[in-house]
Order: sequence, then structure tokens, then C-alpha cells
Amino acid sequence: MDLVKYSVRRFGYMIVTLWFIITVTFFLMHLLPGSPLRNEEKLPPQIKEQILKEYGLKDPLHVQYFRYMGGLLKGDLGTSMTFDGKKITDMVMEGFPASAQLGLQAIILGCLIGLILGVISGLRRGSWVDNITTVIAVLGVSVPSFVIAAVLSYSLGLKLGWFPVALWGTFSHTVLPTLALTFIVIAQIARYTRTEMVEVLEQDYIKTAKAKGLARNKILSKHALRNALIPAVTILGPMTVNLMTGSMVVELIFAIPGMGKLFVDCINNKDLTLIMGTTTFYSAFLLFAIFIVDILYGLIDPRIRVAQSGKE
Amino acid sequence: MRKKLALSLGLLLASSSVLAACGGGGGGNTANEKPQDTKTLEWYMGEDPKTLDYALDVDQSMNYLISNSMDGLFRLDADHKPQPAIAEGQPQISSDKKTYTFKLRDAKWSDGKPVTAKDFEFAWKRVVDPKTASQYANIMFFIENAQEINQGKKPADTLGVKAKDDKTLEVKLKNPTPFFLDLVAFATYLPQREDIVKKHGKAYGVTPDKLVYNGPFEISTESKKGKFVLKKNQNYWDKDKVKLEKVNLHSIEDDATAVKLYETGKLAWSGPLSGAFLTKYKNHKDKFVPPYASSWVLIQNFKAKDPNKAKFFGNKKIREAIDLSVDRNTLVDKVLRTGRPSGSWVPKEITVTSGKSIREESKLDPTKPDPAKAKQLLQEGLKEAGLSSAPTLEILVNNIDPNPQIAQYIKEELRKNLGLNTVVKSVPFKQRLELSDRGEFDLVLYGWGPDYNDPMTYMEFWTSDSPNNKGKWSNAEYDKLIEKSYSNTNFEERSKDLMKAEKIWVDDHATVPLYQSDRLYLVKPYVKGVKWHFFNADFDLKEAYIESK
Amino acid sequence: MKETMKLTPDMFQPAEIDDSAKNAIARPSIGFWKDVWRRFYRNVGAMVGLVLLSIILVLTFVGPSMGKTDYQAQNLSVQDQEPTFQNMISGDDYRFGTDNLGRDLWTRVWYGTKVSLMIALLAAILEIVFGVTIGVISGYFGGMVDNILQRVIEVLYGIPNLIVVILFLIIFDPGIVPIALALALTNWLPTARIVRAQVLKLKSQEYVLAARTLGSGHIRTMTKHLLPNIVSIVIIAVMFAIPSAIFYEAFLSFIGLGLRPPEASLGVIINDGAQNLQIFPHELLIPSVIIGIMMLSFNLIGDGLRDALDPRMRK
Amino acid sequence: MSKVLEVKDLQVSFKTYSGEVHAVRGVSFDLDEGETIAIVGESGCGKSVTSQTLMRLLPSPPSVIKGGEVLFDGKDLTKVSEKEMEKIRGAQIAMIFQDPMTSLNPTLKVGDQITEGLMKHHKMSKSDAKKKAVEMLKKVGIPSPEKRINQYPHQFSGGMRQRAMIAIALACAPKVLIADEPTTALDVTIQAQIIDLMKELQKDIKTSIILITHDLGVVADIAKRVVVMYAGKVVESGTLEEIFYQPKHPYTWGLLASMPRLDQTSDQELLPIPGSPPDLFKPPKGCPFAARCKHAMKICLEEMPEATKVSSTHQVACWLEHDMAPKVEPPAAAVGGE
Repeated sequence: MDLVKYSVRRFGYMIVTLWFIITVTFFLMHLLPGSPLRNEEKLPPQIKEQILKEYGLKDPLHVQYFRYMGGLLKGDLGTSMTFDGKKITDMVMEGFPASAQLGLQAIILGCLIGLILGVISGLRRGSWVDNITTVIAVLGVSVPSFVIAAVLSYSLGLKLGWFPVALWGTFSHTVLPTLALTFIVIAQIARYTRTEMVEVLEQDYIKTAKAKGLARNKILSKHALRNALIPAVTILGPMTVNLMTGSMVVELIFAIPGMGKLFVDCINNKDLTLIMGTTTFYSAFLLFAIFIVDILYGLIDPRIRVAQSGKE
Repeated sequence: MRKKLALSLGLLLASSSVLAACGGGGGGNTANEKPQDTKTLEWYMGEDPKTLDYALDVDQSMNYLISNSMDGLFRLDADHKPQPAIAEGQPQISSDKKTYTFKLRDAKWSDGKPVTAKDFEFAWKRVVDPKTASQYANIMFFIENAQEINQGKKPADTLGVKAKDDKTLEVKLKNPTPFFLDLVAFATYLPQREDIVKKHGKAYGVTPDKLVYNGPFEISTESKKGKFVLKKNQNYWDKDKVKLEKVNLHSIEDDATAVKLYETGKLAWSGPLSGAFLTKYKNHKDKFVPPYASSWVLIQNFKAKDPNKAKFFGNKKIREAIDLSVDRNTLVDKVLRTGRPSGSWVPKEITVTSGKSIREESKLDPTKPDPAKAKQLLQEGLKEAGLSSAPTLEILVNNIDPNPQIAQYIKEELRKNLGLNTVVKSVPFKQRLELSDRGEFDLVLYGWGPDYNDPMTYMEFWTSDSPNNKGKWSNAEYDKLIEKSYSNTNFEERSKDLMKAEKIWVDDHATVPLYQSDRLYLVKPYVKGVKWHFFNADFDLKEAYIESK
Repeated sequence: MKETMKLTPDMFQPAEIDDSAKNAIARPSIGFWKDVWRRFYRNVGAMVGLVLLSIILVLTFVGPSMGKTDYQAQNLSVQDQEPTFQNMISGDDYRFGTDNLGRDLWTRVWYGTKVSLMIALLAAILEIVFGVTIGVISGYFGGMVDNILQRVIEVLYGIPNLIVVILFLIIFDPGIVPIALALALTNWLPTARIVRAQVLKLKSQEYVLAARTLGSGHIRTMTKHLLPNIVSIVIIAVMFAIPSAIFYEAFLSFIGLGLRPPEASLGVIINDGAQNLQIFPHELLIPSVIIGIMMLSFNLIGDGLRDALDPRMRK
Repeated sequence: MSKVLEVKDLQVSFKTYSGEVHAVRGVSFDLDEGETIAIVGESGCGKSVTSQTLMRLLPSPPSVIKGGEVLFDGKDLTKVSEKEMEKIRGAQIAMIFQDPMTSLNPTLKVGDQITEGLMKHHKMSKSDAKKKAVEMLKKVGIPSPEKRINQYPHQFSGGMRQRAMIAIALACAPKVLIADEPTTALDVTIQAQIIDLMKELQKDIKTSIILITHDLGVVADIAKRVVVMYAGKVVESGTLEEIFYQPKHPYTWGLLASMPRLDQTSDQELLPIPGSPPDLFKPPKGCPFAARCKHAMKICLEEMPEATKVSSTHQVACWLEHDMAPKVEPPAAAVGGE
């Protein structure tokens, strides 16, 4: 079966790419200037030695590399240097559920709204829906998320009291941060869908479908939408990963125990193992998402499958 | 040491105030409603603690948790004076003031096992053992052989601490240390259970269930990322005084968020306010300014890599000119919106042997700005130093508010009053530490908070061989006075010497004292019995309660 | 036929028609760019965008000199002054009010807009140069070269942007050029992908094959035959790259890695103002509105250009 | 024979940025049952616009039907509602397009694209429609149709795709089939096969065909009557023989002269028509061909000639037919070797 062969092949690529990413990051990271230790100024040299030894940083680089890769194979991302003794797997897994929940909610909501807006404005170019969509799409990408988050929390949270201003717990706690995150999704999805809709509607096969006497709705749902969705699916993969791995800004403002801040903290603290861990997690997740998108793509667009498996 | 706390606090304060977008609205309608549950307190905490193993390190959040769930030999009272806790009564102190013998009371760990002198001996030895690689080991260096052990020169069992029996602990100090009882109230001096440490190994202290507690509360296993829970420790020896059943500590890194939560009644305490919130809440009825000590200075690099800059800072007239050109009143009133102008290094909260504030005994007033004189001094100084013009200077700060604002203000003052060109370099916290360690700066903004209530916590900062002395200012007389004070058993004279040293530091314009910070909190009026401290942990909830009418 | 016309025999004399007129194309041929401009010109949204952007551009040059003080002078006696409509028009006092250090927001905002635009433009150019070069090479040569380049791009894709950018800015101090470089460093990847896809499509078309058959060299084929045909997608990419760079720069300020104070960019100003949203909203709202207008303009122009450049619309 | 379709004075314009394009300016023709007519002309002459207007396929805006009527089955198709139109499209009037590569949906199986119309118009069940689809594919000459219905368009060759298009169009046995340049995009050998196929099926299904093309060779193969269009107008119409052997309009002459024919002697050259069609933004007030016409007279530039009946089936719009006009013989290249 084509699809199976195609999937296996993509999966193989994914593993090789992941290995490359990890290797590149590993060696790049050791080029970071400065010491990975906290407060090194007041640490006596033996203690520094001791800490470096404990994290295996005294070994030659290739030894460290193979040890790290060995750990990875066992699903071990190592131990954080800033959070003494804490397993990075645990750190990621502590923050991931909250981030992932928000990210998924934002993606689902954003896709729904974005698709509707995009389709309508693609169908009725120049109409008021189109104009409003353009404005939303532009605002969605032109107002920094920290402004959106702050304004939402202030207005709907504090002033109107509709939703909790911050913290984590019940579903109502997720409403404002989801809204804050979903703007960008709406903006991007609407924009892509609109463009594609316009493009697809000009295709000959739409004319063919119309000439068959199919009703407008049928043409849209069966012929236009499916083809217009392909590019949206492509951006959906990376977008989902980015959102599900947490937005530092939104998590900070809504005091959400997510993993977004790890990406900034790990560098600011020069926590080598944490940088490696977050990068590995992110990359693996991203590649997996791209893999899924590729498969989806293959399902939606039969041409891809064949072309990619080298048949045509 | 405490600096780290002060600064990690700054870090938090900063990362939070970066976005201090929306604060409490108008009055907050739900603001002062009593919580329905008067046994549970909703409390503020900055970042999540990095670890709960207090032997390794002490950060602000961990200190919040540990200081409320553990009891040391002593515990600070409402007036910041150490009072016996696990120790039963005052220790016996030898005539040379170097040997302390503590008697322990009957106390239990949260798992029901008794607290013994062995637990202290084990804990302290573990901290100084270089294999533990504690980042806070140097707070133990007052104990005999601690430093040598930590540096690997002596074995761990030579440490001057011994459990004579289960209830008797004998401690030998290196020097007479008047503030030693302050120290034994500090997190690093808390007891640890050998069996528990051995049992969990590397995982010890990573999560709340990997520790045992002997204090008013225990850290509940309900705790998770973002929300730590303290619940009353039923095995605590003094549990009758503990009124709260539960405290929820929420990790909030954005202080606008903390204020909003306070306004909506979701928090009973909102941590230090910053920026415009200080203006807004200046006259709020819930405003609370706890005693707080933190001293901020601008360090000048005497050993700057550029020889012209080294010459520049090497000239006393130029240093005085810089000192005279900064208006501290405006800095405090307008830029910081809180705090006090400073003309000294040790804050007024620190007391000396007489029991009075150091600032009452040694008045060192903030410099009055005098641009005209400053300009003249600069010209004279440049001539003396053989410089044709002043070099462009770099002001190094961390990127945590309000530090970049302070730097911008100083930049503008130096430009306006002295015509000096400066560049502000604001970098992440850790990078600033590294750059200042390596001496890669011209001017750097630094703050310091006390580890214990004695001028020494500040004064040892500027000795020639101190790792904290980033600017490499060096003064033989100053060094001698500090050296002498370490071992001086005449505490009266010691106090005087330390004040004399501080005066030398001020008169030589070693650094530019800027301000001493204050903190403005919002605390719900129904919260009673919290003890707020300017060193050790910020607050003690042991006897706190929610007032119900 | 209208019967009002009277037919006379002389009407049936052969008409003199200039031979050259026969071969002349009846409709004046319009150059591609002229045609693009004409379509662009008729697009109301795009023109609104162009006008708004022009106004902003002009203000970035004249704005700072219209302020009361330069962008970094502090006057702490008038901290956080709110703007009034009257001042905004007359300029008697601070037009946009002052910020938390008593600096003239009018001057700062326009100065900052200029800096933001410079960063964005530089980032966009670098990104395009990088992306187009790699994209064209990858798409044109295909095979092994393409395979390797695509794998490299995939690997780079996998490393979180944030980590790369922060790393870069810690090694090189933040300034206009390093920030632009850092942004370009992560953003050229999508451009390269789009360009590659386009080149792949074009490569198989007859005119490229024809050029190759006629002995046109690789470089010539790429620059003469392929590049002009990807100009439109490149222009559109630039139009969208600029706003996203402005945006990212604002985010960098938020995490404390933006330009160093008192240097100003829109990101820095918005970030400063965000702290005071509730208390002194003008410090956030004014720069946010400007960034919003600017983004809107770029997007409208980008949309307009895309419509104008799309040959299928050409009729 | 009864008329299936009658087009009267159809006028269609496009509103664009640069103004109104008068693409079709008063076109009239009719179509008998079972008959095949061809509409020929250069690209841009309005033949495709006319055909798509019959099915109301042009998006509006930018297209506007400015006047005229399209009578089909007693209804004016320019006036019926979109709902009614949907019932007519595919069922009564079907269409084949020029490019089989793009007119099939790449993401749907070929079979599904055939069954769609059947399920809609004939209310067939999925399985019945499928059977019918197999039958149709067999009819259009696609081998192993059972397998092919489950394939995607990209798995078909160009000629097969056009066969599939024909299968789609004829599935519901429409009264009228509009074939818009059905062979232009195909190889010459395939072209003939497709035309033969259409002829065959026409007998079978008894459908009328409107063939749109610029290729007179194709016309000669299949059409009974020919409509010649130029710049949005019908300049000449008549039976195949009339158009091929007694052409009256200089434009028709030009078209014929530019077409290779079997009876051509080797020394005869193919003659292109010089110049290019007028700008339909501002159509000339006289004859649109005047500027390119060798025989143009002053009147041609001033006034549009009316259609003149040459015979009951043959009409031409040219001033040369006027009594006062000089007699002009068609060039030899146009009317053949004699």
C-alpha cells in the first residue's frame, strides 16, 4: 500500500532529522560562553569541580555526547542544573499538560473561527465579512500577545469579573488565556483559508462541478474546501506544536503552570541540560507533528503520496 | 550570600513587572470580603522553588516554604530576635565565646520520629562536605574547620559540631560570632534526617514527599507546579500555636497579575509592588511596608580593562564628582517611587552591639547633589589623572525592573551634570553576574541584603580579597579593621571598628551609594499574626490566623 | 441598423487604412509593472495602506524634531503626563504626553518607529537574500543538492526559534544589526521553502527548458529566467516579513533582550508602557495604535501587491 | 426538427478595474435536436463567454448579462433562478472543458466525480451510480473501468482524462452538450479519437452538441452548421458546406486561408490574418474587422453592417453584401484549390 510505504519512509526521515537536530544543538550549546554554574563567583574551586563532575561536564565532549544519546534512547533527558536533581523529563511533563490544554483549546477554537471567517471572506471577496476578517487577521498578527493578554485579563477578568484573572484549576481559568492565544490562530487560519479559497474557486474543476449542476454548498464542501484546506493543514502542524509547548507571555500573565518559560529560562540560566532537554522535546514533538501533517496531507491529496514514494 | 536572595527576588520582581499591565481596578468590589474558609490562607509566592533540599541552595520561594515547615535551633520572633525553638532555652556559651552547647527539647518530625542532635550534626556536615556541592556552604564558615572541609583540606568529620547525646549539641566556632544565633535560625542550619537523605539519594528534596518536616507546617504532596500547599503539621511540638490548617502558595511571576488577584480577593498578600503600582497604592488602606534592608550602590571598576578608565576611576576627585552629580531624592521619589536615599552601605535596620540602629550610631547622610562642584572636581581630576577627556563609560545592569530605569536615570544625570557619555548595558541576570565577575564593566549596579543582623554581613563585602568586591577597590586600613573584627571578643570595640571601616569606604568614594530599598505590600486586613522579617525568610506564618468576626 | 443614416456610394470606396495600424495591437500594451501599479492603484485597501504608511514614514523623519526634547532627555517633574487632544494638535506641551521617566513620548514613539522599521527592513532583506538564494539553488538543481539543503532546513526548523534567537543575542549584544540578524536567522527558512516550491514549478515549464536547450548557463537561467518569475512571491514575502519582524522585536523587548535602554523601538516603548496599562494607559495605547496602523498598512499593501502581481487576475 | 436551444441577441460584459469589457455583443443562433453546431473564432472573440453564459457559469460580478435571451425548454435561461439552473446543468445541458488536466478535481476519485451528477439528477443510490459510472467509462473507451473508477485523475493520461470528462458530461444523458475546445490541449492523434468518440456517443445518446473551437479542421469533422464569431459578434453563419465552400465574410476567408487542408496544393502558403482583434473596452462603432480587412470601405469604419441572408441557412454581416459595394471574390486559399 502506497500510504504505508510513504509513512514508513517519512518516519525514517523524522528519526534521522531528530538525531541531527539533537547533535547540532548538543555541540552548539557547548559553544555557549560562560559557565553553566550558578553563583560561580562565590563557589570554592573544589565545589565547582564537584558540580561539573556530577553533571559529567569534565568528560571529553564525545563521551558526554554518547552518554547523552544513550540516555535519550532510554527516554532520559538528563537532570537540570538549575533545579537541583530534578529530572528534565519530569520538568517538561509537569508543565506540558497545562500548556498543551491551552494550546489545543486555542487551536480548536482558532481553527473553527478562522475557517469560517476564511471561507466566507474567500467566497464573498470585498464583502463586509471579508473586510472584518482582514482587520481581525491583521490585528491578530499586529497586536503583541502580551498586550492582548493584559487587556483581556484586565477587562474581562478584573473589570467585568466574567472569568478568573489568573491561576490554574477549573475550565473557567482556561478561558482568558485560550482567547489570548487563539487570536493568532484565527488570524493565520483565516488568512490562509481565504487565499486558498479564492485560488481554488478559480480552478477549472470547480467549473466542472458547477456544470454538473451540483448545488453551491455541495461544491464548496466537496470540491473547494478540501482543496483549500491543504495549506492550512501545513501550517497547523508547527503552529500546534508552538502553542502546545506554551507561550511564555501568556503563561506569565495568567500565572499558568505551563512549560513556556522553560525555553527562556534555560538559556538565561545557561542550564545546558535543560536547553538540551527542551530542544529535544520540542523538536521531537515538532517533527512528529510534521509527520502527522504529511500523512494527513497524503490522505487529503492523493498526488503527494505517489509523487513522494517515487512512482511518478 | 543573602544577596542572592535579594537579587533573585529582583529577578522575579522584574520578570513580573515587565508586564505589569493591568492592576487592580478601582477598589475591587470583592477585595475585602472575608474568605469563607478561615483556616486556609491564599498566599503569594514568586517562582516555583528550584529545589526543596535546603542544604544545596536557598532561593526565595524555597525559603518561604522551608522556613514555615521547619524549625531550627532558634526561630526569629516578631522583633527579628532569635528565640529558642528546637533548642530548649539559651545555649551555654563558653568564656571565649567560641563554644555553644544547645539542649534540645522533645520534638518530632512529621513522620513521628524524634528530632535529635544527630540530625543537626548530620545536616551541617552534609552542607560543608564538598561532595554535596552546596551553593550556600559559606554561611557555615563561622564553624570551626568548615571552610577547610569545604575546600577539601580537612575531612568532613572534623567539623566543629558534635551531638554529645540525642539531646545535646555542641558547636565550636572559628571566631567569636555575636550573631551566631541569627544564623542557626537560617535554612541552611536546619536539621536533616540521615535515613531520609540516604533513602532518596539524588531525589532527596526534589518533591515534597521526599522530605520530612519538623516545623509548623508540612509541604503537602498536593503541591504541584504553580501551587504549593502547606498543611498543619500534627506532629509539631508547638502545634497549639499554629492556627491555620492550610496555606496555598501560588507561583505568580507577573506582579500586575498578583495585584489583580489581590484585588479580586484570590490572594491575601500581594508581593512587592513596582513601578506605577507604587504610585497607585501609595495611600491604599491595605498598604503594608514591612521592615526591609537592602542597599544599592554603583560599583566603579578600579581595574577596568581600559587603562584610561582605570586611571579615571583611580582618581578620588573624579569619584567624588560622580557622587556629587546624582540626585538621590529624585531617584527615589520619581524613578523608584519607593525607598530611601542612601549615603552609606549598611542599612538602618542593622543593629550594633548597643542594640541601636547602626545609622543612629554613625550618621552618614546621603550626598547632596552639587553639579557645579562636581564639574569642577571632574576637570581637576581629569588633569590629575592625565586624561584629556573622560572616556565613554558602560553602565552594567541586569534587565530586571527597575534596574534599567535606574541606569537610564544615572546616565542622564551624568550627561546633564558632568557631560559624561555613558552606555547602558542591560543583560539577563546571570550574564550580569558573569560580566561583573570577570571585571568586564565600568560601572555596575549592585544590591545586597543581609544574611544576619550584624554590620559584618555588609562590611566583609569590600575587603581586598572578597569575591564580592567587583570593582577591586582596596584599602589596607579597611582590610585591617575587618580582619581584626573577625576575632575580636570585645563586641563594643568591634562595632566601632566596623563603623570606622564604613566611614573609610564612604570618604574614599569607593563606590557610589544610591539608595536603600523599601517594599510595599498589599495585605488583607483580616490576616493577623504574620511575622515579617528583613533577613532570614520574609515572613513566618507559624502563628498567623484569619480574623473572623 | 439605424435608419437615420443615409448610405451613399462614396461610403463604399475603399477605406485607407494604415498598414502599420493593422499590425498594431489594438489595445495599448501595458508594461508588466505599469499594469501592476494600475491594479494596485485601484485597490482601495492597498492605497489606504500606502497613504497611512507614507504618513508614518514622514513622521519618523520629521516627528522627532517636532517634539519638545530629544528621545532620551528626562524631565522627572512631568512624569507620566497624559496627553490632551489640544496639545497633540498645537504641540504646546508634550503631544503624546510623557513616559515614566518624563521623556517626550512623541519624540520617542517616532524615533522608535524609525528604529523598528530599520530593524524590520534589514531583517526582511537578509531573510529574503538568504531564503531566495537557498530556495532557488535547492529548487533549481534538485536531486542531491536539494535533498541535502532540504534536510538541513528541516534540522534548523526543529530547533526552537526562541532558543536560537536568545542564544544569538546573548553572544552578540542586542543592537539594530544583531537583532535583525537574529530574526533573519530563523525566518529565512519558510521563505526558502516557498521559493523552492515555486522554482520547482517553474523549472519544468517550457520556457525554462527552452532556455536550457538554447545553452543558457545555470547562473543565467537562474537569474534571467527564474528570478523574475518569483519576484512577486518575494515581494509579498517581504511585505509580510516586515511586520513579523517588528512584532518579534517587541517580544524580545518583553523578555528583556530587546534594544538597550534608553535606545527606543516600538517594542521597547510598548513594553515599558505595558507595565502601566492600568494606571497610565496612554503609554501603552499610543505605541500600540501606531504599531497596529503600521502592521495594517503593511498587510493591506501586501494583499494589494499580491492581487496586483497575480497574473491570473490580469485580463 | 425542433429547436432545443435558441440564443437571441445575447450581450455579456465584464466589469473590471479598467472599465467594462463588452465580450459578447448581440449573439444569436439556434440549435436543433440531435444537431451539432460549431462556434469558431480566434481566442478572445467571445465564444467561450457565450457558451459559459448558456450555462450561467460565469461568476457575477464581474460578468453581467446585459441583454438578450437564451431559450431552452421554454424557459429563458438568463432569467431562471439559480436553483432551477442547478437542475438544468449537468442534467439537460452539460459541458466539457478545454484542459482535462485541470478540470478534474485532483483530490477526488474519478468514479466519485462521475457519480455525483447521477446521484443528484437521477436520484440514484451510490451503488447504482457506481454501476452506471463503470458503464459510462466503458462507453468512452476506458479499459478496465471497474479499476479505473477508484483511481485519481493524476493516474490518468491526458486523453483518458478527457474521456472521463466526457463520461461525466454525458452520464445524465443531457439534451445539449457544450464542448469548449475539447481537443485543443490534446495530441493530434488523440484529438481525432475524442472527436470520433463524441460523434459515436451523440448517436447513442441523441444529444445536441455545441462545439466551441478555433480549429476549423475539427469543425469539418463533426459539425453540420458553423457560427463564426469575431469580437463578440456573429459575423457569419451557415451550413458546413456554405461556410467552407461559399464563405462570404472576409474574416471567414481569413480563417479558412490560415487552415491547412488536404486539397491544398503544396505551393499554396498558409496565410495568417494580419493584425489583432479590437479592444473590447472600447469596441469600434463600425465593423470590428474593418481595421484588419483588405476590403475595408469607409462605411465599414462608420457603421456595423446588418446580417444579410444569403440563403435560408446562410447569414453574413458584411457591407460587401450591400448592393452599392464592389464585388469581391474570395481568395483562392480560402475556398480551395479549384
